[in-house]
Amino acid sequence: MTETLAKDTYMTTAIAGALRAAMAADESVVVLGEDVELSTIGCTKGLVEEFGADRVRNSPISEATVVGACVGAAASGLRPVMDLMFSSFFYVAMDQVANQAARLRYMSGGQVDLPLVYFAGTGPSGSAAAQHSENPHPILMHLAGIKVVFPSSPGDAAGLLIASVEDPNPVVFLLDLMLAGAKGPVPTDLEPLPLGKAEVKRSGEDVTVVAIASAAGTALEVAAELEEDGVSVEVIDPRTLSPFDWDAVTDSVARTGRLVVVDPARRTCGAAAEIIARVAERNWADLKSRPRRVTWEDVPIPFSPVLEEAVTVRKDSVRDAVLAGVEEKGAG
Amino acid sequence: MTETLAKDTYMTTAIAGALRAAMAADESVVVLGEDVELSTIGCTKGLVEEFGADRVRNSPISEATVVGACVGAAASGLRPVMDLMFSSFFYVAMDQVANQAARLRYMSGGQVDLPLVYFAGTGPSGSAAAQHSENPHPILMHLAGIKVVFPSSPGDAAGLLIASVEDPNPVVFLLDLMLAGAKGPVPTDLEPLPLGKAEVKRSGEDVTVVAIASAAGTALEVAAELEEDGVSVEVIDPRTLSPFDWDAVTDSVARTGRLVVVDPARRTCGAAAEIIARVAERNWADLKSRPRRVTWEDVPIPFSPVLEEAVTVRKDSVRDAVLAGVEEKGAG
Amino acid sequence: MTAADNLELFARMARIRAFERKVQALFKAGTLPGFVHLYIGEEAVGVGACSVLTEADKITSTHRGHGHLLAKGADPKLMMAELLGRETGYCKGKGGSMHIVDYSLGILGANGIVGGGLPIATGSGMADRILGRDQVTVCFFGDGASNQGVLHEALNLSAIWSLPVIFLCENNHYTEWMRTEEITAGEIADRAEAFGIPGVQVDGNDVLAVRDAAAEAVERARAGGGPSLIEAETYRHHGHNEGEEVFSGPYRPQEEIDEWIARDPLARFRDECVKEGIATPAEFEQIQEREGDLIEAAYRYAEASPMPAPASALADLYAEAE
Amino acid sequence: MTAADNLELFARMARIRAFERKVQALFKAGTLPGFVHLYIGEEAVGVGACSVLTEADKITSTHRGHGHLLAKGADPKLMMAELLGRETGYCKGKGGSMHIVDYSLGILGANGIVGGGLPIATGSGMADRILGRDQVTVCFFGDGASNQGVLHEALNLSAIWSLPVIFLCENNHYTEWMRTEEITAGEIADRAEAFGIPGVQVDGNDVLAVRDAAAEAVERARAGGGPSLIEAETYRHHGHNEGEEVFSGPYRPQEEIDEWIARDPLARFRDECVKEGIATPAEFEQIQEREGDLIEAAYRYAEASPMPAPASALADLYAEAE
Ligand SMILES: Cc1ncc(C[n+]2csc(CCOP(=O)(O)OP(=O)(O)O)c2C)c(N)n1
Ligand SMILES: Cc1ncc(C[n+]2csc(CCOP(=O)(O)OP(=O)(O)O)c2C)c(N)n1
Ligand SMILES: [Mg+2]
Ligand SMILES: [Mg+2]
Repeated sequence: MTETLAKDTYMTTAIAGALRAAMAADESVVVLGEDVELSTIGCTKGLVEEFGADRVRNSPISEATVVGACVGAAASGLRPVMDLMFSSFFYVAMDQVANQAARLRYMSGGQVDLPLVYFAGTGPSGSAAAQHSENPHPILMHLAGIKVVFPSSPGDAAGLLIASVEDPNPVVFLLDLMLAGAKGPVPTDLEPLPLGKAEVKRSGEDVTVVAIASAAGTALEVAAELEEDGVSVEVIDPRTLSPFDWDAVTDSVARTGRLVVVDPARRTCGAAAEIIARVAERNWADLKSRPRRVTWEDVPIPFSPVLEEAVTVRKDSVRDAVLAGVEEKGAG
Repeated sequence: MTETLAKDTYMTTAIAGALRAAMAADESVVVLGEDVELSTIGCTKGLVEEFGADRVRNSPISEATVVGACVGAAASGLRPVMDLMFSSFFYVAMDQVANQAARLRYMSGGQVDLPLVYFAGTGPSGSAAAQHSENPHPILMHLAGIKVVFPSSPGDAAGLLIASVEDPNPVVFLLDLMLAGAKGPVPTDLEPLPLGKAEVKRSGEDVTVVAIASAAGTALEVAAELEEDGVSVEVIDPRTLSPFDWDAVTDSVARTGRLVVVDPARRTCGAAAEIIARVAERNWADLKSRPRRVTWEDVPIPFSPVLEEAVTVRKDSVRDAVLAGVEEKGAG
Repeated sequence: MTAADNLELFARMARIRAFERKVQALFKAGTLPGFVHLYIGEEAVGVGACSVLTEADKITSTHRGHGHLLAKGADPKLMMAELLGRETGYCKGKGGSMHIVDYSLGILGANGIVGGGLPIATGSGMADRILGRDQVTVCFFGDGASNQGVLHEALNLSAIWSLPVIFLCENNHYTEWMRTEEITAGEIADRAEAFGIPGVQVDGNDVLAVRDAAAEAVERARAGGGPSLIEAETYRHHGHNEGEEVFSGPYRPQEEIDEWIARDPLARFRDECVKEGIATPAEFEQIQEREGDLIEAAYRYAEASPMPAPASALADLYAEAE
Repeated sequence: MTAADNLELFARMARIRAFERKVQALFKAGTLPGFVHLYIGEEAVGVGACSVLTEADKITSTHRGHGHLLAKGADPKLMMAELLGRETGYCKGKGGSMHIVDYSLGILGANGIVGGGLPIATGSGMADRILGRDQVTVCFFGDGASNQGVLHEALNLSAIWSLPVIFLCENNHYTEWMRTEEITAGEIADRAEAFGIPGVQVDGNDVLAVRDAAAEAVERARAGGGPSLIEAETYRHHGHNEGEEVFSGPYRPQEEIDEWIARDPLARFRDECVKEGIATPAEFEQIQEREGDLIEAAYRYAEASPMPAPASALADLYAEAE
């Protein structure tokens, strides 16, 4: 294993570093999007100075066509990385994501590889309100044909971004904006982390908590607190949602017999629903209590801080769900 | 109750009749979309002759703007009904659906009603392939802010369409293209059927099958066959997916203790996942065997008939799932 | 135009300026949730255009919407309360800076999606046309938004249906931190021509010039003559959003900024009015003071208002059927 | 243009005609899955344009794509097998009529989404430009597609980046069953102007006229002169899709149909060639026969091919990383 670049690397810096490494390693990698030269989020900062205006290009506000252009470019020998800035803007370009990027390889009978990455900041970032706070991963998971990466730490983000750029398929890489200011260790010598591999962020015996992106940190805090109460919580971070590491979840629930899913997305037809359905299919006999989920409420993200907090994932809800699962008598 | 208009009314005719009734009842109802004058699916046929070109207007292929124009028009006193033809085209207009139609009322603090209906044929219709065969209901359910109607019979379609046009909220009304040629009774005196009310299409004791749109017919066939084998199947058709009649499902599973969901959509983060997650939350103690789902495979819909059949909902899969549920020993 | 009309135009610009200065101060003090895009420097566009509208006429606005809303008559108290996330705000705290609406004043909404208002304005015009009303809709959008495909679609739809919509492009030359001309082919006003729509360029820092162009377009629209495109050249004195410097660094030449500040729409209009004897400098100062007081009162109102109850987050998604 | 060049143009048009006639017969016989949009009457556009392309050049196509594909060199056997849903088809039966691609020939795909190819062609041009290749991309789209916003965006992007893309609008005057002029403001070719892109109209039933216009645009693109828009006026002899009559009834004046059939691109080009002594009527008949045989052979190949294994439906979604 490699030594760490720094113990305290920001998530955005880690991603920028990974992107720089990917561009240096492969000339066909290009970066485009609105303001990628100066970089609003910081993940493409400095790239134009290093790699030139041909490979790093500011694009107009034309998301549908730029997203679709990545498909045409990927089919023609480039490896585009497009920064969509906020994931809410995927909706503007959804046809080119859903009907084109996610379909062309399959519809062609596998004739073409489409190595491209759509990068976006995502989720609430503090009163950005409904049109700048979506988490689109459940929709992207449902589409099929697009890989979805949604990491929880700078180290994971860096390794997964390298792998995303190297992957021959369309990948949506999401940066949870709640983590934009988070820090963590990143290896100096960046290596790809495989897509489709979950990580057990904390081992435990009593209950499995599957927690996505920023929810992983919340789950870890809850786990640490509950240890003092004698509850042993295992925290699994899927890291990539498509492909999904179902075995990691199944194996864990087979041991713990209990499941709580923490998904920063609206409830209905979200990732938590899917994880619960799979566990019901695979781990029926293992389950000692009903599976539970902690998600956003089924409303748009409101503006006012008190309202935003009310509808998103709160630590106390996670704690309550874990305790309820542990305390519930086996049934079913 | 009213007498039936005809025992044998086509689904498309029923919808056309309901639309005609809605337009006659309220002058502010207008119909727009590509080819609504001649009507490719048949649901808007004859309307222009009856109501004139002001209220029935062919629109250019500009889905994003026409979908968005419905929002502006609904906020300004019209009740637009837009025909999108194939639901795959929602992706082209997704920003105006997801970021505007589904959000404006909430973001405004409830200042405005947006009485509008987006109508579309949906799902496979026989080798229409990946870009004309989507079923978008799981995505729409996840969005929140849009009601989703997806009926399984001409009578339900007619009553639910009346209610959709009368509803003060954005409604997506989906016509399962597998049912375009289906017939059934429709009351002469059309009355609205409430949105958010499921119907028990067949009562049974051993297992609850929740089956959406054309899958309801498949489930009823399976139920009839299994009766001979001594298995009593209850078939619930949700009819509207948002709002969803959770109580109808909960009550049924409380009696039968078994659940099979048949959802004509890709598996991951689909409606079936949500229904299973809710039942796990609400009916844990009732469940005698693991809940099961029969869905499409997680791939785009392929063209060739043999492939299309292989990835969509088949009767034998429904039958197998029901039997597996009944035969499985209680556990969990 | 009476003297009073002129002073009214100035007063409205002064109100916007005072509102935005207050918002800026609040942002700096860290007491404002979210992020804000200020309209300072562009006041003449919103005020000039809205000055020829009736209360029944409608507008759609943008992420940089405070000025449009105030120009159309929105209540600063309710706006400020919304910006502070209060229960008494226009949207009960659910919308915030980018989502303020007031349907009673024909304000169909600010919009966080660039270009998002173009289809909505088109539909508003469609309703007016079908219902036989003589209202018009002004659709504000930016130079950056002019590269969204919905502009093309909205122009086409408005043209074929002869809709009473005025597409008003505020060309402040920047799309966030990008010079718009580097990502935009040709002149924006020219994009109307292929659709048979009149397109004009106007000095967006000259409130009377904007007013005149808008008046012509509005008159045409009311008379059934269909849509128009107006491109108003202007400049934002501030950043794209407050606080951007930390990330963007400087990206506009200082001379450019200075040049445009020298053409400040308020100072310029005041000076012209003074020159023409419409009012004295002191009278203008009084107006500015009055508007400043109004905004301070709005702030006090907002500040004293309660935060919404957390449970209210679950309300307002759907309207109840009658 | 040698005589052989002329005959080659004719032969390719004849191949398309024969292919489409066969498809029509199969549809009528009920042996074709799904629905099809025939290119009969429009052959001169695809053939004229593709005749100036190299194999390395690329095209994007539409729902009415058979003609474009054959013009670019696609194998009728693999196309026919795809239309019949066979394992040996271009897409192993996964794509069908609207989704045929052949990347080895630069055919980036038919497309079931109207306007779907516009962004893809733009990206193809972007890749060529960045990678310094002198390839060009021809983006076929319909008059109906000209009202999609992505046209506006693609024109702008291609213009600012000077991309080697030729936007070729096949104006057959109908958008499904709607007369396009009733839903379209102005002339389509004029939509290029505001972006500083040359836009021309050309007789789409004259294969040499299309070829000339395409040659000029291709030359400009290869030389780094950026994009062009060509609007080719033509007509589809058949319905929007086969079998439409049942639903649509007649919606085009019979005189209009007759007029355009009298301008059939094949007969017209043949007659001109005969008049100029390039070949005899008998030679043209031979070509048509040869191409007809080729299509019959393609059909036999397709017919004899097996259906794909059901389990293959689960393959090909993702590429394996090396
Ligand atoms: C669809 C979409 N894409 C990108 C953004 C991010 N964004 C917000 S404002 C802006 C620039 C808009 O420029 P312009 O239209 O000129 O308006 P200005 O800010 O100059 O007033 C961008 C890119 C957005 N909000 N929506
Ligand atoms: C986004 C989208 N909207 C609508 C359709 C349905 N549709 C298929 S072809 C067509 C008409 C296309 O007209 P045009 O571009 O002129 O092509 P033509 O059929 O005349 O060749 C329509 C509306 C579609 N396939 N995709
Ligand atoms: Mg601007
Ligand atoms: Mg056409």
